[in-house]
Amino acid sequence: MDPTRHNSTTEIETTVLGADEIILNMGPQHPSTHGVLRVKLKLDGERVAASECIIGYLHRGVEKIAEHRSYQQFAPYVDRMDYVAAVSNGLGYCEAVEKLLGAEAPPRARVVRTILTELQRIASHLVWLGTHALDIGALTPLFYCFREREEILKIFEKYCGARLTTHAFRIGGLQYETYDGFEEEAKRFCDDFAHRIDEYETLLTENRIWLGRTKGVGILSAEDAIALAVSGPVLRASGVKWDIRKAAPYAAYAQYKFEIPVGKTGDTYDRYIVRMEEMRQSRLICLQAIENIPTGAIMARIGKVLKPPPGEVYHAIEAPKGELGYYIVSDGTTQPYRVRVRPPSFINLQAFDKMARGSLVADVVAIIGTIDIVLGEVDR
Amino acid sequence: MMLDSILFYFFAVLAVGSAILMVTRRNAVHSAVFLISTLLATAGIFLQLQAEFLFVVQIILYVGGIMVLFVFVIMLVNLDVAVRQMKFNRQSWVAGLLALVLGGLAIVVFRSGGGAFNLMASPVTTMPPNAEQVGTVLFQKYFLPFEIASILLLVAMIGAVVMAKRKI
Amino acid sequence: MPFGITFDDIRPFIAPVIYALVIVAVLPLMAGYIVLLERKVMAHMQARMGPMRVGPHGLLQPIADAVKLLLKEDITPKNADALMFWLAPLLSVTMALLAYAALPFGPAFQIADLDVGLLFILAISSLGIYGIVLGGWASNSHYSLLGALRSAAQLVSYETAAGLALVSGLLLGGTLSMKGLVEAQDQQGVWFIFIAPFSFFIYLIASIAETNRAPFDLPEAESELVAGYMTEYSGFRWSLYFLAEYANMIVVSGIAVTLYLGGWMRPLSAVHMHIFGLPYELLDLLPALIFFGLAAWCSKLALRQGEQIQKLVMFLFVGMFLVLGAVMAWSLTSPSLMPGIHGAFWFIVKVLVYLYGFLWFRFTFPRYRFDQLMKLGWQFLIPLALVNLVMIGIAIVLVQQSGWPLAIAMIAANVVTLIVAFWLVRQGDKPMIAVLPAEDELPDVGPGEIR
Amino acid sequence: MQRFKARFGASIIEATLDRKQAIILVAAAQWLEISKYCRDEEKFDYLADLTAVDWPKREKRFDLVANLYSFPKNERLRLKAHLGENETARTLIPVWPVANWLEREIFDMFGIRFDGHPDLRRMLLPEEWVGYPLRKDYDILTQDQAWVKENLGIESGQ
Repeated sequence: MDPTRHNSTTEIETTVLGADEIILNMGPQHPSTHGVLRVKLKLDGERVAASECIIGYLHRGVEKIAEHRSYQQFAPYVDRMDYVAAVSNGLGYCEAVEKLLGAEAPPRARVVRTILTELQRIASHLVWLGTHALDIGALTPLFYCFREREEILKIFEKYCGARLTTHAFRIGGLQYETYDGFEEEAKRFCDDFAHRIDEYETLLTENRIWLGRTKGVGILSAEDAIALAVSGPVLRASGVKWDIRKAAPYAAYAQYKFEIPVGKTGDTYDRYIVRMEEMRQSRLICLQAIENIPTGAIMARIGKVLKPPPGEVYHAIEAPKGELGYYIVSDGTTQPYRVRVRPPSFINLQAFDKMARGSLVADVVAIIGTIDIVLGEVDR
Repeated sequence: MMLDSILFYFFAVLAVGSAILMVTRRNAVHSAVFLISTLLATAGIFLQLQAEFLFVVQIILYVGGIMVLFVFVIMLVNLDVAVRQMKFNRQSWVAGLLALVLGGLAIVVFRSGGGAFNLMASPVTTMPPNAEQVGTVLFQKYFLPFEIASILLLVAMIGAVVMAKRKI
Repeated sequence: MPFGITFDDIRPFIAPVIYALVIVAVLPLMAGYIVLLERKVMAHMQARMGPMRVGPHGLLQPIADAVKLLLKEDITPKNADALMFWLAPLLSVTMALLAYAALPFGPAFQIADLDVGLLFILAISSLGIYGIVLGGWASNSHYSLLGALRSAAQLVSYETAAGLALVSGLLLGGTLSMKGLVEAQDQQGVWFIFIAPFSFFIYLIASIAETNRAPFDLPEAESELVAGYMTEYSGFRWSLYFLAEYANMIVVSGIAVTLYLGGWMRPLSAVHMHIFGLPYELLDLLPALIFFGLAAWCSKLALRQGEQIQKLVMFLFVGMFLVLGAVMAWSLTSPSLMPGIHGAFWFIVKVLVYLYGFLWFRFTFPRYRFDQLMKLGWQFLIPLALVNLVMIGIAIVLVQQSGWPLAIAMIAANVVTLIVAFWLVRQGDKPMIAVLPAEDELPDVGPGEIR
Repeated sequence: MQRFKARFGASIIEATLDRKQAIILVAAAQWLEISKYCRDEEKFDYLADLTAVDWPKREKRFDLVANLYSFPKNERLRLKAHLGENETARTLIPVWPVANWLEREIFDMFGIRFDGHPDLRRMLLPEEWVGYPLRKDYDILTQDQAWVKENLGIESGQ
């Protein structure tokens, strides 16, 4: 038996019998990757051995454009990044530039901004809940969530004419006065939203199959969460009690009482509970805000042409996906010298590999859903 | 009567044809499928002999059970590697000899005609539903061998589980 | 006659052949309308309208779908295995249709009363796996291979559970032939679902898993494997798979209805109520009443229709319901025809109720993960089915004669099975969190390392 | 600020306060040590953002900017370092693992190389893309004609 012949058969043995690892491509147009994300999974049988996210399919070079636009002109671009939560993008950018200018929006503008941002948070979480449940197989919650979201979009449309990319705020305050009936409609939405959430909860929370699919899936410990700079509900589900609305209150958040929901084990089920609780808290904030909307000016007195003194500022707000930060460097001209956006989805997505390793293919879909990424923000 | 014989010839030709096809195919899955059609053809012949229970058991056991595992193994193990290695080995003359012997035997049987074996005349009339009879015979007359067989199967199953366990 | 086949040779074949032709013709239509029913029910459950555009209230939608599927281009992937690719859908459809041979639609209306009817259907449905497995393998892509493997594993494991559940039902019926089973239920005066609820429950779950539906629709889980083994199919071949799935659903619910819900018997068949002296019972009037009610409701809808054609189509449906109602009513008078037609009506109504359960599950439950699916199948359903089987066996042996004493014994048997079920569920919950291999066991590949 | 000066002396070039936000300019050489110090002693355990700014007129043209946040002290701090044209910086992955993708994006946009980075490839743009878009000299209209023509097969008319 010449040795070469021998090991050639053993070599066949390993390839033939040993489960060779399949590289599975969840391509850019996969139905459950929430946009154009490509995930290369190295599968060992059904288990994920390693994963690599390939992004950049929706890269539009927003930061390059910012350097050739004036401050006001760049505001609509900001809405196109996280197109599911456009209002909070706008809030972050406007407040960052106001900080750069050293100006301050009048109290009425700040309260209206808070109401609209909280409504946008509920809408963003509704989109997350609908698509997340759909990925795991429950068809019905999606339609219930989108029915509620329709109400919010109607309010946005009445206020600023657009439903999705709203460009609702201006640097220094608001463009339009609130239409009459704004308070009533917002109040009516908040009132009947309470039992709507219970409706979703009855469908999913105690559902054994939902528990089976989400408990213990995509676990992210608190240390990993901080090390990977994950933010928003994903961080809070891992047990880190941190919310920029409490840590560094902006707009009118200082005036309102609300708790920050925190999870324990940092698995998909905790993230689900944290987000559902957040929707309830946002509803409470809205109700408190609607009670006393101060009267008065809606626009701070800053000139038409904005020429902020040279220097830089980093301002972060609590977007529905996490900490959305703007690092703006100005060189005294009307156009920002550099605008760097800290995208929560981009950084949360990096934690995907740690969560997905060792899980099954079916869990990969659940994990992508639970990180709640929007590719517009990931690719910028 | 003629209809029965037509059916019989149809099944017989189907069985022999797919058996030949099975042996000559290069692609493993094709030969597996042809094996399945052979088994189905034999099941058809059982049905013709009014042995309904046997017909159903043949399908469940052979085609539904064993062949599924065959197809499973063929699909899981990518065979193109193995096929390239094993060239058609040169035992063709052994096969030739065997064919000759079988041929001779077949001729002897045909020549001696039906009468040579004391075959019971195949019951033309519809036999009483024999599933029951099979059941009673199995459990009364041959109870002991039935139990031994089940223990044997049990041992085989446990063996398989133990072997698979170590791999996971 | 050619080949000397005399007429009386073929006589036994005429009736079954006609029935077979009727079924094969009606089936695609019925499958189409079940799809419509599913989409409508799903829509109303999700606060929306469902197909409204094609025909009044979407009634012509199935025909539109069928035409579309026929005209769609039929693509074969480049290096797919042509023979297998062509054979696979054919195989699954023929197996699904073959299973109809033993289904007793009515006392008279049955293609072949095999004396091993139930076993025959089980055998044929187990052949359905080939259609899926070969289809997945032939289309030669990772996705369909994974889908095919998963569905084959799922079918094989749930078939055992279904088989055991059916056997426990058979013990009560005493015979394997479908017609015999219904007669047994008639003779014992009670449907088996009431005295053997557990086997019905197990069979319900196993049948859902067997037709890849609702919480178990893993093989074509859209979100992961993009329609599993059906990914590469399109046009007519895809619709064959689709038809096979719905035909299987009807077969499976047919079995459940025959074995547990009293086949073609009228509900409360033992109750004989005569009102104002009419020779036939009140309940027998029900089918006619239902059809006339449907006709009235459709005519109300028809009047509200805008365009002319919609009105026309709607009135067509009204006419159809009226004719059916008339047939039901007229059949009351002639005792010879009555059991056949009414039997078929009640059988189909029960099948539809069972199917409604299928649809209902589909919209409420999220999807099981594959290992949970297997765990449920092997660690919960099969042991429970075994225990149930043993219990029913003991009950029957202890109490020789049927009737009330048997019912009491059965209740005791079911209570024991209930206890075992709770114990099994608690067992199942312990390792709820999927056991993830410890970190170090897996090759430590940094993100972005795989090329 | 005094603690930093005591600890590192020369390598802290200047510490300023711009719009009430603390900024510390650091020598590029000590970039890794100072980050490790910030995380361990100063408890800045959260690297919110890591980015770069291009000042073509200065001889050390790139600003490497790290925005830190400390959970215990609820404070933010910004570390900055000046980098020359093809100077390389030490990777921050050992200190904050999140830096992996952030540094890959900076390399993709500015061309700053980070030695010690396990997998320095372009983050957003395709692999074979030529040029670094966020540099000031990379005009907004230019595009990598070759790549676009070859891959997308279109004359990349704007």
